[in-house]
Amino acid sequence: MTRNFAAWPIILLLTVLSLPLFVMYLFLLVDTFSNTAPGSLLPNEFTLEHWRFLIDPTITGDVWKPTLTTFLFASSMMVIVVSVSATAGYALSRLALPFRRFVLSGIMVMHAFPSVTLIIGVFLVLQFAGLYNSLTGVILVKASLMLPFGIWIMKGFYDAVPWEIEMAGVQDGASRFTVWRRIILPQVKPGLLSLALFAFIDGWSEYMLPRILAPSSDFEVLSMYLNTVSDPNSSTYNFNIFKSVGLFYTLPVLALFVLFQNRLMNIFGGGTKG
Amino acid sequence: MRTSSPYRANLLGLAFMTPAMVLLLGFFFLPVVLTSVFAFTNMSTATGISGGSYVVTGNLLRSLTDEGLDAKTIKALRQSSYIIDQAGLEKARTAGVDAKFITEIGERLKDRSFTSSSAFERELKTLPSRPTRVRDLKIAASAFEQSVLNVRYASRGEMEAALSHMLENPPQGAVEQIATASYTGWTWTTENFKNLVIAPDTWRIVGNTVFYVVLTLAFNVLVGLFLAITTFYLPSAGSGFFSILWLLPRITPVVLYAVMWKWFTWEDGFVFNIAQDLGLPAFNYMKGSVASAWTVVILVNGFVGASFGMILFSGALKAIPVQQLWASEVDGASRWQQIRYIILPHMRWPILFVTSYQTLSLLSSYEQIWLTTNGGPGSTTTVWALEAFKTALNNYTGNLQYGLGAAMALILVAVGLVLSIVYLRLFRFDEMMSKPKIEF
Amino acid sequence: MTVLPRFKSAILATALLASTATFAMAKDVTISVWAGGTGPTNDYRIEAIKMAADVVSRQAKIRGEDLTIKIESQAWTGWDDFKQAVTLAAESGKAPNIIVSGHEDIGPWSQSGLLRPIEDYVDFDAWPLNQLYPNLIDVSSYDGRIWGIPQDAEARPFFFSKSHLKAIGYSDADIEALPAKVESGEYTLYSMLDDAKKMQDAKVVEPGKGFMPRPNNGTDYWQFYQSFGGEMVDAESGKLVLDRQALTGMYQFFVDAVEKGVVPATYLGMTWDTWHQAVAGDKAGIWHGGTWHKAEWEAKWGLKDFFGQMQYSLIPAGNEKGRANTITHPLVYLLSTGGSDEDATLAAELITTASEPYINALHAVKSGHLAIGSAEATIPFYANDRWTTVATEGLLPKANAIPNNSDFGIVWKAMYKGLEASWTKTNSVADAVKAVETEVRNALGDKIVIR
Amino acid sequence: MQISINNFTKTFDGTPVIDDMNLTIRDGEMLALLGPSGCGKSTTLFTISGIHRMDRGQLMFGDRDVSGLPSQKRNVGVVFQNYALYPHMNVFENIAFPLTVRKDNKADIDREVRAIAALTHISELLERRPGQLSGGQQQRVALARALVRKPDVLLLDEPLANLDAKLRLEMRSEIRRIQLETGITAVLVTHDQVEAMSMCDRIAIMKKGEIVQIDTPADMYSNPRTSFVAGFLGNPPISFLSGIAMENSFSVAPIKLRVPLGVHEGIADGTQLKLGVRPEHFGPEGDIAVEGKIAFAETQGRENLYDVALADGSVLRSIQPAGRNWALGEPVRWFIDSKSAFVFSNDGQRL
Repeated sequence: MTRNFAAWPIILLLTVLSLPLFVMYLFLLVDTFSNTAPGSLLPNEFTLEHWRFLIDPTITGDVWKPTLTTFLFASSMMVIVVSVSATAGYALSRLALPFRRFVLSGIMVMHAFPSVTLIIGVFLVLQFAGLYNSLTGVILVKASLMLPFGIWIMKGFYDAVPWEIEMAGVQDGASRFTVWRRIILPQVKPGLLSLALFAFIDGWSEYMLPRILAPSSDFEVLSMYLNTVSDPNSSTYNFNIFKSVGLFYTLPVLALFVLFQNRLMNIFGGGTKG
Repeated sequence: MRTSSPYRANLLGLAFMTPAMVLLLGFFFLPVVLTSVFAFTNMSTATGISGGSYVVTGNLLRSLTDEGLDAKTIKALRQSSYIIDQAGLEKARTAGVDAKFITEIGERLKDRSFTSSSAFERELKTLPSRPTRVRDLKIAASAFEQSVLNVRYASRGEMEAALSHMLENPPQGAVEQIATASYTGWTWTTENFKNLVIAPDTWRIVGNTVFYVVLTLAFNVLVGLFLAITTFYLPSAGSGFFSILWLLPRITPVVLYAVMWKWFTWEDGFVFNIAQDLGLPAFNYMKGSVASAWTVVILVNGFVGASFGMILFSGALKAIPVQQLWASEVDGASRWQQIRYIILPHMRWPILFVTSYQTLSLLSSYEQIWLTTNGGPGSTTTVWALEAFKTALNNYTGNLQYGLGAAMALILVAVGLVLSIVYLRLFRFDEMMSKPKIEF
Repeated sequence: MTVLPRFKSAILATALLASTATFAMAKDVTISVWAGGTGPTNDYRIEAIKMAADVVSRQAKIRGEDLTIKIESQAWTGWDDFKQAVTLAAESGKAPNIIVSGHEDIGPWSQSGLLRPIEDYVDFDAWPLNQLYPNLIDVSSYDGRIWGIPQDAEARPFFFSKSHLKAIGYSDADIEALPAKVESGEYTLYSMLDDAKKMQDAKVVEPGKGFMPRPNNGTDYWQFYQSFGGEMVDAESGKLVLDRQALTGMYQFFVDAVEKGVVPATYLGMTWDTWHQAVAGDKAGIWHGGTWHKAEWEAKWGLKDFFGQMQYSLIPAGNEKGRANTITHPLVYLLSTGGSDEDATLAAELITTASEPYINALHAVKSGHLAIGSAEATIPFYANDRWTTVATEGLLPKANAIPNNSDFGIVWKAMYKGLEASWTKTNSVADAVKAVETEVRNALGDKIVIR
Repeated sequence: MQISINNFTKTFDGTPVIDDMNLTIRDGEMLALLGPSGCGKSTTLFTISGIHRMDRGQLMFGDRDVSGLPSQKRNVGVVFQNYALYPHMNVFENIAFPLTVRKDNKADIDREVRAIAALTHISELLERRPGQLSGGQQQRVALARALVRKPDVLLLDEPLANLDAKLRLEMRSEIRRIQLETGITAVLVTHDQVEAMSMCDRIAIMKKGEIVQIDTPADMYSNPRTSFVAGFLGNPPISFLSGIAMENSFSVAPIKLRVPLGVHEGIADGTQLKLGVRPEHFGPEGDIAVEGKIAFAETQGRENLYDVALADGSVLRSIQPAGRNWALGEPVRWFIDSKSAFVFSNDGQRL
């Protein structure tokens, strides 16, 4: 479909607009494997030295413990978000509930809420629950903050499943739970997968919450680790190492992203109507 | 013949909602309630969050003098003495002081009094069975102290009792006055909002916020639209490349993303070097001038947000019946005409949705600004959410003003709430709410 | 409102119970130390406590007790994160036993019940605390009680590039005489601006690098307030003071500096490394920093010959009302209310031991800080260091500190906001001063004297 | 099993859909609920199945009151309009599903499924997924799934609506065959009178939430109780003339048409009436002459279809065997078979 118009001006404009991103990500990659003379733009030697931090904890400190913590954080949060959204989204989409309208509009409002500004309140709740400065606490908070989004997305996917399938299940004598578990859940698998990916990526990248709610070095996640490495006041400060750590940090997310690009693009597949 | 209501709470539904409700109530609703409560307090680092205690300090006595409390009472409160009496010995015993030591104190120092702790402690050190640890000595000494000064009482009652004990015939209301003044915790106030209205800063930050939201939003929507449309027309290899590239900022951890921008715009950064080679003004663009700082802030956030628009718009584009596009091409429409008359009309709702959704998230976003310009240079790029965060939780001087910060957050909550309700109306929320069809 | 204290006490009780339980089980004690503003050059803030733990457990062993002390430490490079972490941790009863922070935190933290007065745990009449400089003890005191043990001290001097001074006509003798001229008030901040301008005109420094003040918020800016005659506390009433005239003079000074072109309007917010690079690399004309910066410059920024490259002095007076001055901003070891009394006692013992001159000198020399006590100043390791010695003798005695007052943070925040606003020209000087006045008056009422 | 619905009332969001309905479905019979969309036929079906709750009324399966029971406890088989097969299960699993949730043992399930598959002629499709089946095959699978647990009643919701014309014919007889073979009580919801007439023992015609008439297809056709029923049954449909009663005749004055009312004597002169004439009762033979012009002619092969426009503009429809073909615009003088014509009062009641 490119008959009535020449494509090149668009491509040119698109390229110009994308240039900053392209340059930033290209150099993120290039710099981790090379050295560049000061003041010059182009690298002049290939090296793996910036990746030595992976095996040598004296360079930037042990990177594997934060990696493990981050993984733990992101995956537990993902499990909570997906399972809670899968049930609540179904209830809101299909089951009779008191105040259903109110709850749904409430979730819609929270969905776009300045949640992080409520952090003092969140802190107090955690403190009451005895979960301040614990990984569990941050996981719960992060998962909760993501729930409105998750529930909303899942509700959209459930809404798209024909009622008749559900009715058929009920007619076949299955309880609502069995219907959900054996008939409806398989229909919204794409939604579950996209949400899981989104949640994982979001958890993997989270910075603020662990920093404020679990500042102890025991729970250091990669974002905090990276921030320490990137502190220009630290004596180990080296931009290329920082970029290597940054790339290392982003790799799992990039991999997921490349593998499941279409899924991510379809996160709104259940339809955010309007 | 039976009558029944068609809609009944479904037990499974309740069970399915419970985890979500618990989490949302706990980490959304409760924080909002707490924030609203805090907004009406003078809570800060100094007052603590969990409540205070009652303590009479030197500074307090000075300000009480200013308030006109009589000199005699002040003097009585200021005095601190150590009297070795039976009550003191008892107290020392319950405090766990070594029995032998107590006996020695009782024998050698009974009925003596000291006016300063150091004098008393020096005396204690001369006793043969004095404890080796300083702390034990101090504990022993404190048992004989006759003073309310610098003693923390957990409740008002205890403080008043202690005051009444210390003061002989205090003037009318003095005990209450002192007790009230001695409270270290937070108190209720509406000053936060008043101060926000008075402060000239407030309005500058409001201006910054509006500026930031409007421009970033415009960038998000326009670029998102542009990307969606161009990638729609490009061959799939090209469109795939560009959509991945533009999605990267969204999935890149914010810490890394911020520093990549630093590398790009910083002194000796990428743009800096190029500008220098070209003879253009080269400086730290992120912080070097107000205009360039704003540009960076808007680009940093805009590049993240554009992909959101792109995803939604692309989806909407794919939903346009292809026949319409073919038909228009057969009719000889140019690409621009096709966009203008066929594509854009289909984009009305997605654009409105992205606009409203992004307005809310931009209003409350500050992470990127915080990690890049940090509101600078000066406070020229400080937005409301960032200022609230800094006031409440993150400032150099360490005096975190939770109350004021909460008031600022509450205002943001209120604005968000109003906007959300407007949007819910706009998107005819009712239509999205079909009733459950299975009524059992 | 009634629920909160109950919760707090419940948490405290649990914390207490938990900590006594560990104490009773074995003589294995864990003492936690959190330090702010602590990078690689000043790691002895925490190391000293570890050394003290070693000493104390050896002492215990000799006494026949089996005591193992485990030190759990966490260091923050910045201050805002650190203070946030400490306050929040304290609120939830998880404060570390020992906190290393700026002395100005004593005010708010003692009021909120976050701190134990250290005077209840240590003996100031005994070694090594009896040799601490009395003015540092004063700095660690608030409201008549001593809350902390000074950990280090410093001064924040002005620095001049000797080569650039020469380029605009200074002789070696002139340079040698400069500190005295500053101290006497003959050489003012405005003379300094003129010199910076001359350096730029002479093309020995780039435009905008003639004068390079601290790139972000810090105690340093109160020095300029003092240069224009400002006082932070009313000596008589003990109340905070905001001196409008001094504030105006100070704001105006930076606006003038911008107008002269020796410092950019958007200067504030620059990163430290850019600053270090410029001043250590002799790219800047005149700047002010801290005594400890010398160590960093040598360790990280390639400074070879400090005394050959730089001249230092007090902060010059701004006008005839003001005086040449410098501010010391000691960090202090503080005891938190977290943990059991037993733990606090041990923590206090560790702090005391860490204040031993030999141990503290390690920190002082490594990080370029100044001694905290008279005995420490005589230790050869310290005394042989030329810089620490001259700074201790020439600068420290003239140094004063910012007040320990729970409300000082509010004034400080307002002062810096006003400075930013006038410096970047978002506000006129008069408006900025007015805004500061409004803000502190609203927040503090009659707890502050506005002159 | 006999199903009876007593005094059933249903309201959706304040809009009454069914008002005080009574209906009995005899054991083993196949009953059609026929009516235009929105008449409440699907609501009735879903109420029997246990998807909808009755606002008021009683539903009896035999002697059992099931009004308050959910679907799971009613033992009802339903075939949905879009078949509602489970897309992630193959045909076998789909059919077996009702039995697996009942936790039957594996061997039984296998036997039952294969038996029902044989009955519905889909034995060779068991391994396929629904997506790989044609519409007719999906229909059979849906039937098999509905029947496999031997329900008390089989409900069919527009089962043929999504099929093309040829398949529709085939499935019509197939469904009927299977229903007769199993002897199950069945309810068919449809808006297509042909389906209803061809498949069912009895038809209940519904309009605006009420059952207008319930009868066998033949009786219903030859003896409609209202003009609505008369209009709903028959293809091509019946045509109506408006007129008044005049001297025991139905009279349309402008065209001087008079049709004797016969048994319905004694209607006051001037009463507004409607005359319903089925196409097969209007043509070259009959007893009451009418003049008009051919306004529309359609050849259907064996028969031809004509619209005859009368002088006053009203139209009568006629169906004639092919042979003598009338041309468009040709003037004709045809006759109404007055004994087969239906006379309705103006509000539609048959007189």
